[in-house]
Formats: sequence, C-alpha cells, structure tokens
Amino acid sequence: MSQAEADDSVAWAAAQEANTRNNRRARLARVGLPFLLFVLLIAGWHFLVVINEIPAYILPGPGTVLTTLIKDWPILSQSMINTLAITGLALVVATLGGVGLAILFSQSRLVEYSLFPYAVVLQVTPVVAVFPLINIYVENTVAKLLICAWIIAFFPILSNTTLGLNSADRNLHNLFALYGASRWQTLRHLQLPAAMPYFLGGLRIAGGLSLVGAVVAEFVAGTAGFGSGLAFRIIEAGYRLNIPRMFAAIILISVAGIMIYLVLSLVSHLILRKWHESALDREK
Amino acid sequence: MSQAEADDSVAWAAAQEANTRNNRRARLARVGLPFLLFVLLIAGWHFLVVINEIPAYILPGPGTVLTTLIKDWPILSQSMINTLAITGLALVVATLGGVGLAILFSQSRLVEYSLFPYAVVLQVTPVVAVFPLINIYVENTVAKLLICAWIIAFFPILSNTTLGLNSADRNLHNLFALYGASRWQTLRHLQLPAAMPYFLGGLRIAGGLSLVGAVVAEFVAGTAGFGSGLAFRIIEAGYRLNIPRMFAAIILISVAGIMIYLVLSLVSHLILRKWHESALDREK
Amino acid sequence: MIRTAAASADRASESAVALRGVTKTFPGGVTAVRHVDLDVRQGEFLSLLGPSGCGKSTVLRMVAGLASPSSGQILHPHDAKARDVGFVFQEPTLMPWASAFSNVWLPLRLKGVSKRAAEARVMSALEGVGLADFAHSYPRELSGGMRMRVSLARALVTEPSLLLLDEPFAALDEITRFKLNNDLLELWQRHGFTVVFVTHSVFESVYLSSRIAVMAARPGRILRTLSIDEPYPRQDAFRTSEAYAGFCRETSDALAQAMAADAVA
Amino acid sequence: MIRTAAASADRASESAVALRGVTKTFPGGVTAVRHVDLDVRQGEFLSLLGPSGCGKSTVLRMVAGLASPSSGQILHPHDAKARDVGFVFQEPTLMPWASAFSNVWLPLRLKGVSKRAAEARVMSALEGVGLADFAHSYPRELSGGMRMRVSLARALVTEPSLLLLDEPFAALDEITRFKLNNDLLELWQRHGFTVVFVTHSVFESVYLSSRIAVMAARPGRILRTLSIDEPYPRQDAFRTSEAYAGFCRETSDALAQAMAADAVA
Amino acid sequence: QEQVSFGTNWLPQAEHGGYYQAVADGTYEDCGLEVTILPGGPQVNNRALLLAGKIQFHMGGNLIQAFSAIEQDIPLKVVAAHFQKEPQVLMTHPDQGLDTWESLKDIKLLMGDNGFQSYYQWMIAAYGFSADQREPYTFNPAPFVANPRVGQQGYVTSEPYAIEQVGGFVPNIFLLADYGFDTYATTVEVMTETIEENPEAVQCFVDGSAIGWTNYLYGDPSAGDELILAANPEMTPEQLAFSREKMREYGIVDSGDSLELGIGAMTEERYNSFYEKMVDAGVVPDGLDVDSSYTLEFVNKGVGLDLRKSLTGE
Ligand SMILES: Nc1ncnc2c1ncn2[C@@H]1O[C@H](COP(=O)(O)OP(=O)(O)OP(=O)(O)O)[C@@H](O)[C@H]1O
Ligand SMILES: Nc1ncnc2c1ncn2[C@@H]1O[C@H](COP(=O)(O)OP(=O)(O)OP(=O)(O)O)[C@@H](O)[C@H]1O
Ligand SMILES: [Mg+2]
Ligand SMILES: [Mg+2]
Repeated sequence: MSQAEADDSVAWAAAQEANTRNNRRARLARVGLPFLLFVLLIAGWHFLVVINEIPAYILPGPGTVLTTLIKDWPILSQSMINTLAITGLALVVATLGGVGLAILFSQSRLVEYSLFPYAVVLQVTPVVAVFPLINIYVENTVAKLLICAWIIAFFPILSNTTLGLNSADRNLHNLFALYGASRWQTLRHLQLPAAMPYFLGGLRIAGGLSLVGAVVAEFVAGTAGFGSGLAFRIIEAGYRLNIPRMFAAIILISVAGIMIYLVLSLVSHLILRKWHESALDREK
Repeated sequence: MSQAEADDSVAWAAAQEANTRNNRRARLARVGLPFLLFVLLIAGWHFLVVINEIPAYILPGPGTVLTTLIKDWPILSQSMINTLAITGLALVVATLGGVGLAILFSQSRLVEYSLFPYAVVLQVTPVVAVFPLINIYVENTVAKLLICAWIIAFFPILSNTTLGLNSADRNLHNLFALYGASRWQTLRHLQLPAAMPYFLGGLRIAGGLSLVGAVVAEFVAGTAGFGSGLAFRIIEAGYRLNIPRMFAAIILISVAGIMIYLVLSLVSHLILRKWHESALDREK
Repeated sequence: MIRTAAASADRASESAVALRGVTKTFPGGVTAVRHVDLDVRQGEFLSLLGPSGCGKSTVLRMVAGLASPSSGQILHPHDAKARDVGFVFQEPTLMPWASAFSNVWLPLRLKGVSKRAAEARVMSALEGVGLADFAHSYPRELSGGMRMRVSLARALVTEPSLLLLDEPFAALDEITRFKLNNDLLELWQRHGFTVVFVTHSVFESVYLSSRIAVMAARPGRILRTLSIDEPYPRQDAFRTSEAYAGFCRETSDALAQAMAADAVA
Repeated sequence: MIRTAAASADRASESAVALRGVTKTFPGGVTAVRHVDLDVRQGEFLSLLGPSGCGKSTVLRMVAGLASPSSGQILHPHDAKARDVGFVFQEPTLMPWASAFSNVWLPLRLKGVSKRAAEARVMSALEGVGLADFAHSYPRELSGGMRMRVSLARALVTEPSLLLLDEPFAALDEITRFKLNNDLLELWQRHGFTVVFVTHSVFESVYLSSRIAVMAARPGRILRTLSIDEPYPRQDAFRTSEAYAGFCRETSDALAQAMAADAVA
Repeated sequence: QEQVSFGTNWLPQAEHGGYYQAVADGTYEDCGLEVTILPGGPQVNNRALLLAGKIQFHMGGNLIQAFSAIEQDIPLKVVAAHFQKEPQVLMTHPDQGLDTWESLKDIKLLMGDNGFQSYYQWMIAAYGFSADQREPYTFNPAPFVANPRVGQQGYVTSEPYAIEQVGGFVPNIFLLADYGFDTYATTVEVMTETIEENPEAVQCFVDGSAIGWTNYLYGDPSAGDELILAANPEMTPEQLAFSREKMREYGIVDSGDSLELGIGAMTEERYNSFYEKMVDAGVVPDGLDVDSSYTLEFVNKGVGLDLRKSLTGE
C-alpha cells in the first residue's frame, strides 16, 4: 500500500467514523423519537381513560388491553396466525394479479382502455354485496377468503405498476427499439426496472389492504373449516361485550399492519437504494 | 408570409391531416374495441344466464337488470346522488388529509418515522370494529360517514404522495438549496410538481376507494337523517330478495366507479401531458 | 481541395440511408428541419455540423428511424430490419438501475449473448473508453464525461454496420477526445461501417469526416456539403498540417455563413 | 509569462472560498479528490481544467457547499448565508414541468420577485443566450444545447456574486460558444463577481481565465496552478495572438503532464 | 344416508339447540339424513346458498322474508316454524323513565339491518315510530351500555344476559310479540323443488328437529350444548343455560298451537292474520298468494308430544 493509499484509508476511516457517529445519532433519533411519541400516546390514552372514568366496555385502558392480550394470547395468537396466513397469500395473489394485468395493459393502449374499466369495477364493487355469488360458485373456504382479499388489495398494485411501466424514459425506449428488442425484452430489461419504484409504492399500499381484505373476507365469509382469525375474535368479543379482548385483537391487527409495512419498506429500500432518488440518503 | 413559411404551413397542414386521420382511426379503435368487448361481455352474461337457466333470484340477466334499472330509476338515482355526495366529500377530505400528511412527513424523516405507523394503523383498522367508538363520540351522521370513508381512502394518496415528494431530482434539490429556497418554497416549486405523477396515481386509487368507503360507511353507519344511498338499497333489496334491484344498484356503483376513474384520468392527463413520460403520446 | 458534394454525386457509392425532401414539424408547430435532402453513403464518415438547435439531432433520429418525417421520405435501400445500428444519444441515456457493465452488455444481451460470453467484449469496450475500473459503478456514481463514455462503449460493443453519434465527445477533455477520435477512426477503417456524426466542433468534423454537411437553423436545413479529400489513415500529424488548417478555415466559413443565414431567415 | 500560483500567493487579494487539505471519498470507497488546497480569490476568473473524472465537478460542488468533504476544511471568509451563488450543473437540470421562462424566473421567484417584475430581466437573460423565441417551450421541446443555455440564463439572471459553472459550453457550437465567452467576460468585468469555471478545453480556459488550476485524476488533485497574465478586456483578436498560443501550449503541457501522472499513479 | 345441510342465521347458540341436539342424538340419522349445520353470522347470508341449491334447509328469521319470496316469485316455502313467538325484544336502561312502549319513541334505537327492514317497518306503520330514530347496530352492545338514553334490539334469550354481565344492570325488556308482532320465528325454509323431489327428507328434517327441540328443552341438553360449544368457542355454558331457561320461560319454542300439534306447528289462521297485519302496516304489498309461502304438509302431526310427556311427566 502506497503512502497515498494509506492516507486515503485514514481519511476514509475518519469519514467512516464520523459517518458512523452521525448514523448512530440519527439511528438513535430514528428509534428514540418514534418510541417517545409512542409512550406519550399510550400515556395519553391511559389518562384519558382514567380521568374521564371511561368504563372498560367502551374504551379499555392500555393496561387492561395488555393484560387481556397476555391472558388471551393462546387464542389470539392462533387467530393472528390464521389472519396473517390469508394476508400473506392475498398479497402474493394480489401482486401476481396486479403485476400481470399491468403488464398486459402496458402492451397496448387498446388493451388498457378495454380492460381497465373492469379492474375499476372489481375495485369498487362492495365485497359484501357480491359475496353471496362467490359463495355459491366457490367451494373452498380458503379460496373464498382469498378472492375477497384479492379484490380489495390488487388495485393499487395494478394502477401503480401500470403507471410505472408507462413512465420509462423515452430515449431508453428508443434505444431498445433500435437494438430490435422484443416486447418481452423491453418489458424485462426496461419497463419492469423503471416501474420498480411505482410498483413498490403500490405494494406498500397493498400490504395493508391485504390485511384489511383478509379481515373483511373473514367478516363476510366466515372461516368455517379454516380456523378463526382476528376478525372472528373481534365480532365475537364485540358481541360478548368483551371489549378489552376486542381491542387486543384490533391492536394485533395494527401491529401486523405495521410489521407488514416495515418489511415491505425494507424490501423497497434494498431494491432501490442503488439508484432511485426516493431511497437515497438525504445527506450530501 | 414568405414562400418558405407558406411551405411550412402546407407541410404542417399535411402532417396535421395525416395525424388527424391516424388519430381518428386510433380514437375509433379506442372507443370501438372497448365497446365491442363490453357488448361481448354483456352477451356472454346473457347467454350464461339463459343457457344454464339461472333464475333471476340468483343471477339476473342483463335484460332483467336493465328493466329494473329503468323501473326503479327514481329511487336508485336518488340513492346514487346521495352516495356520490359522500364519495365526493370523502375524496376531497382524503386528498387534503393524504397530501397534508405527506407534506408533513416529507419535512423530516423523523416525523415520517414517528407518524407513519399510525397512518398504517388507520389503514388496517377494520372500520366495522372501531365504528362503535366513532358512533359514541360523533353525533353528526355525515361526519360519521365521512370519517369511515376517509379512513378507507386516504392511505394511497398519503403513501404515493410521500414517495413522490421524496423522488424529486437531487440536483434540482441542490439548486434550490443554493438559491436559499425556504422549506415552503422547495415544497411548492420543486417537490409538489415532482410528486404530481405519483400523487395523481394515488388519487386514481383513492377515487375508487372513496366510493368503496362511502358504501362501506353506509353499511356500517347507516344513513339516518341523510337520505339512503346505494348501500342501503343493496341491503334492502337483498333483504327483500329483490335481487335484480340489488344488481342494478351494484351496477350503478360500478358505473360511478368508472366515471370517477375516467374523470381523474382525464385530470391527470391534462396536468401531466406537457412533461411526464406516462402522459406523452407513444407515437414518434 | 474542397469540392461541393454536387460534383461528386455521380460517384457510384451506394446509399445506406437517403433523406428526400424531409420536413419535420413538431406538434407544437416548431419546424425543426425543412426540405432536407441527404444521402448517407455506404461506408462513409459523414458529419453533421451546425449551430445549436439547427436540427442535427432531429435529422439523426430520423436517419435511425426513431422519428418519422412530417413530409418527405426516408429511404433504406437495405433491409431496415437486418441493419444493426449503434446510437449514442446526446445525453448518456443509461439505465440508472444497472452498472456500467450491464449498460454496455445491454445490446448484446438483447441479441441473446449471455453474461459470460459477453464479458470479454464488454470489458474491452469499457477498456477502450478508459473505464475498465468502473465496470461495477452505477451511472449515478460516474462523472458526466464518464457516463458519456459508457454510452459510447455501448454503441461500439456490437460492432454495428451503421453508427450514429450525437456529440459523443462534447463532454470530454481534449486529450481523451483526441484518443477516442483516433480509436474511432481506426475502428471505422478496420470494419468499414458507416458513421453519421453530429458535432458542433469544426476541428473535430474536419479531422474525422470524409464529408461534412453544414446545417443552418430556423428552419433547420443543409446549407452546404463539403468533402474532406484527405486520405485515411489520418494521424495526429494531420492536426498540425497546412491542409487541416485549410479545411478548418473553409468549414468555419461555411458555418459562419450558416449562422449569418440564420440571422436573415 | 506564465507564473505558478505560488509566486503570486503574496498578492493581497481576499479569498472568496478556500479549500484546505480537502479529501472527498464517496460511500462506495472511491476517492474523488485528495488533499486539495485551493484559494478562490475574490473577483477572479478561475478555471478548473482536467481530464474526465478527475474531480472537477466534485470540487465545484464542495465550493458551493453542495457536498461536504470527508476530511479537510472549506472556509468561507464571508458570511455563507449572505453569498448569492449562480450554479450551472453539468446537466441542464431544468424543471421538466416548467417552461424555459419559468425555469429562468425560478431564482428570482425564490427571492420573492413577481412574474411581472421579473419579466424584463428573465427575457433579457434568455435573449443573452439567444432563446428569447423559446421562452414558452418546455425543456422537452428544446435541443440539448438550448437546454444548457437556459440553465446558463438561469444562473446569470440573478447577477450573483459567485458564479460556478460546470462545463456550461460543452454542448455548444464554436460560434455560439465564442459569443457566450465574450458575453460572460463582459458581464464579469462589469460586475466584478467571482467565477469558478470547470472546463475540459484548454483554449477556452486560457481565453477566459485569470488563473487555471490543472487537475489530475486517480485520485483527483490539483497538479499545477497557472496565472494567465493577459489584461482584460480580451477580445477575439486575443484568440489569434502569439501570447494566446503560448499560454495554450503551456497549459496543454500541464494537462498532458496531468494525464501522464494519471498513468503512473 | 342422505347428506343435507341446514344453514342457520347466526353463530351457534342455544337458540339453535334443538337442531344440534338432533344431530348429537342421531335423531336425523334414524330417518336417513346426515345433517351438517352451517352457522351464519353478522354478514353471512346463508339464504343465498339455499336459493342456489347449495344447501337444502335454511333458518328463516321471521315471516316477512317468506312473503318477500312470494312477491319475487321465488319458489321457496316454509315447512315448519320452531319458534311460536318472535323472541326479538327492545331493551332500555332501567330508571330512565323508559318503562313504556310509548317512551321508546323518544329515543334512538340501535338496530341491525334485518330488524330495520322487518319489524321496525311494522313499528313505524303500526305505532308511529320514525326512521330517523334508528341507529345501526353492529352487534356490539357497547354504545347501548354507554348511553342510558338509547334503546337496542336483542333476543330475549341472549342480549339481556350479556348486558347484565358487563353493564351490571338488568335492562327493561319489550317483547315485540307482546305488542302484536306475532310472526313465527326460526322457521325452516325449503325450495319447492326439494319438497317435490324429496319429501321424505323434508319430513325427516321436520320430525327430527321437533324431537331434537323436545329433547333439548325438556331432556338433557348436554349433548347439543357440547356441539355448540365446540363450534363456537366463545359460547359459555352459563349463557347456554340462561338462553334455554328463557326459551322455556317465555314459551318461545313450545306454546300455544305447538302444545297440541307438536313443536314446529303452523296454522293458516296465524299466517293470514299476520299477513293482514303487515299489509295494514304497509310492510308488505296487498294481494300476495300467502298460501303458497308455506305448506302444512309436514307439520302439525304431533311429533314429539309423547316424548315431552315422558320427559316432563306432564
Ligand atoms: N420534442 C420536440 N418538440 C418540439 N420541438 C422540438 C422537439 N425536439 C426538438 N425540437 C426543436 O427542434 C429544433 C431542432 O432540435 P435538435 O435537437 O434537432 O437540435 P440540434 O441541432 O441537435 O441542437 P443541439 O446542438 O443544441 O443539440 C429546436 O429548435 C428544438 O426546439
Ligand atoms: N456519487 C458518487 N458516488 C461515487 N463516486 C462518485 C460519485 N460522484 C462522482 N464519483 C467519482 O468521483 C470521481 C470524480 O467525479 P467528478 O464528477 O468530480 O469528475 P469530473 O472531473 O467532473 O469529470 P467530467 O469531466 O467527466 O465531468 C469519478 O471517478 C467518479 O466516478
Ligand atoms: Mg442535438
Ligand atoms: Mg464533471
């Protein structure tokens, strides 16, 4: 190693260290502040309940909910697993369906104009209203749940991916045309990578919606033969006025939603950090 | 006008004409093909019903639904207006809320990390489950409906706009920094325009969701004192086993959804056509 | 020494592409070029020289078939499909999500060449533009000139039969530029492909071209065509020769005339 | 006639910006510049000259405060906030959603100048770069060189006290370029602002600058600093003078040396 | 053994006890049916499955929907009515001066969609209640417990127990049947096609259910309760006991005609009088062929009367 290179290493190491220090502080803030806010909110909730003497059957305090969560953990955790299973499947199906349709639509404006309305119809049709039809023609409970959840979750992926596929740079399109790229090659090497940021944005929306879809599907379709999920717990607990348990279930749904969002954000960051503005550090 | 300019005009006019011809054919295809597909689908539906002798109380044929639609138009149209009113309001509120939050989040990663989880919580919380709480603390029916619809519709706008605000070109950011632009100026003149394509994508998703939200809100919250919307008609018709009317109402919801989507697409096209890839013509 | 193109029109060289009375008017109403007649001959090194905004890029894009004329014709005597073209855009136009290597690999990849099979050629193309060390860098991590060089490597890696270059060296320092000028000429002589080269540099166009089309703006048109009758191979010595200075003066005058034409048009 | 900068260091001119032992290493591990010492003196016209990828843009960004050094210091004797800077990036960096007019208006707009109040200045800036007719065009509708000129107009419209230019003329033909060279010099003399000018053209740097910092690559560093002791105003005649040729030769040698240094580093 | 399904209108509970009891005891199997009970729920619509022929038997809430089916030309018939009295109640808080039927007009009433579409329409027409009073009930009684000035719907056999457990008070109860809403409830609906093609199965189901109910009410309900508890883990033995007790106390299942004709009994007079009442109230249109909405072919045969006698000793 030459002197110059050694110097560089030192400078680099120093910079690294400064960075690490900054990063550590930033990371501390990143974890610390949200945590502080969280604690404040919980405390606020607690005192709201205590000061206004709100009874547990209207709005249980955080302590009550936590106790219930621990006490009912065996039941609730099993329900959460069931709900998460449907959510995961729904997200996979929504992704495949959404991206598949988007690719189809991107092949020609005509296809897009012809089919997009039906995608919109699927998006806006109230699941509750069409469920009886699904129920008549579909036997399998899991399939029923999946269809419901899919109807709810696929649209953001479809819409965002379509937008992304249409947003690839015109000059790059020209370049591909010049090199005689096939449709498939243009899609694979140009449009799909260019659509990534949009697709991942849609995925983050769809992650939450899959969960919503799994819950709504369960509300609507029941879970006979599959094992009851969190929606069932909520209905049942609400009916029994076991409101602390209802809140415990709602909180589990929230936690699941946040976890899904974080995982998808991480995936998104890892995919985009090399090149897309939205994933680059803001520092210089 | 010089000879050269006159020539140009001729060339330009010829090009125009060729364009117009192309455009006319393209426009014909754009309208014709979707229409053809629509007719085919309706015919398919009709024959499906006729050939399998599906009774009207399971799946009414298109003719039956159309007759019902015309016969019940006075009732249904009024309900549609009520639903659209809530939808419109919800979309406005979702847009304001979504964009407002996105702007807040874009001001600092810290704020984003601290608050985004709660946005996710709102997105995933089942409206049905938290409605009793809303019902206890909110008096006004319209406000109740709006809150429900907003919870359902705001997230795509928030998520996409946040992504868009973070996707502005780094060098332009640098330029703004150099010129000492305030946060507000950077937002107003750089981030918001750069976020437009993303925001409009989110808006198109939220348009449908607002409608879904309005319908779900009505399912959950009822419409006492406001006038019944399409959801009420669906429930009522379902209860009365008046399945053709139920389908007529569902079809009105679909039509409303498509109309909302078309209007938002048009708005999007008008705003972006000058500069964004997704709105440019594909031709050379 | 300089003859106008008309004098050499009876030369029996075949056309690679021919523009006949081509006019291009953009939707906004701007006429980028009007009534352009241009024969790109098989195997020649043709430069398009002209002031900024005179329609050089537009002509080049039409030659490539990336834009279609509003009126007039573009003739491709050879099967347009069979032609393989290399194109360097005025902007680097790299895929931001791919490394320099992958960007250069792209044209080969589209022809079905695997990464392993392409590796040697891609690396030698990158070597040729002095970027072998940066094969794994993303475009965002490269300087402006480096990006342009990646774009050049991408155009050269397929050894195309028609090479269209839109100011490929504008962002480069003179020494790199001279080196790349020579490399390009050498390739051209070895493989005998056709080059259409857009530039705003008189010196560069004279050094490189067998023919120069001087364009004027508003509306864009070809004002004059000059043949540079200096035998190849040309080497650095040519740059300091009397002949070179003469050609440059002549070309400069033509360009000045084009600019003046602008003013009155 | 050429003196190294060291000889003139005792000149009492104030620094506008000073770099002290500045090293910039990017997260990937590439060291763009190392141990750079540079004084940008108040009111001078300083060119950064060097091969592609040697760190010119990086230095310029650090001078502007757009990047921070990994080690070393950047000193701003004057209140950094009060400074008003004009910057031309290597790419046009225009807002794609705004017309040429609005793009040029931007810096004024950010200072609170209304459209009406700004109109005269914006139009004269556009006029200065020959684009008055294209005020309402969107960047997408402009040629590469025209975009760069809009960017230049935007930097000049505020009449800044520190002007940082990153190869502003690379995409322009010689005639437009010469004209803009002269316009820039004239402005500089009239307003007495400080210019840091990145270029890869020896000729341009000699014609314009009062001082040239020649950089070498890998790692980027300043190899030599040359003063061009030719009085201003310089006019086109200077381009053909003996002195000019001498400076150019000297500078070329320095650059060649820089490139050679590269090879051994 | 023939396999058939019976779709209920709610989660498994004591109000479905007779059917579960019949399944548990093998009563249906004795006459050749293997019955699967398909629970309903707040948003579940099992009637659609009946219409589509996916299930053979469906539990109807009250007779209004049976009338609607006639109105819509749907070939559906009621073959038995297992609740002689509609157990639907309205509840109010005690000590609020809300002790009379008339006083219910002054407050908001939490009510589900079904209730709003059926008996509330009758309350509006017959007693002058107003549509504006209705607030949606999402099967979560918290809003009722929280606000002493609202009323809420319920089943006399269920909600009062839950309210008492959690709210700590015994609500006032207004049994709709006492105020003239004398519909049959918990009916068995069958498609006409099934009646024509497989009358044996229908007869078996009706008879088996009558015996099941007799056993559940007057014998040892533990076998039926066990099935219910297994199918609905949230159900408690206490709640089951309470519901069963109330069904007996109010004679929900077994009173009036059924004492003579057997559980499930229906009469033409009752159908006609209820229909008239609903027509007068404007809830259903005049001129329907009410007779085609039900058939007495399978009931009123005194099935289970002996069993009851042997169980109760009366
Ligand atoms: N998409 C477009 N829409 C409208 N006008 C356009 C478009 N593209 C180019 N033009 C106009 O056409 C003219 C010629 O543009 P072109 O890019 O061909 O110039 P050029 O000779 O390549 O210039 P430069 O040397 O600056 O790159 C310009 O006046 C430009 O404004
Ligand atoms: N964001 C980045 N990440 C990593 N490396 C970078 C980054 N930006 C620049 N570099 C590296 O720093 C070095 C100097 O880049 P710089 O842009 O300053 O060069 P330059 O002198 O302006 O070249 P040119 O004349 O080609 O524009 C290059 O080797 C480049 O690869
Ligand atoms: Mg160009
Ligand atoms: Mg640079």
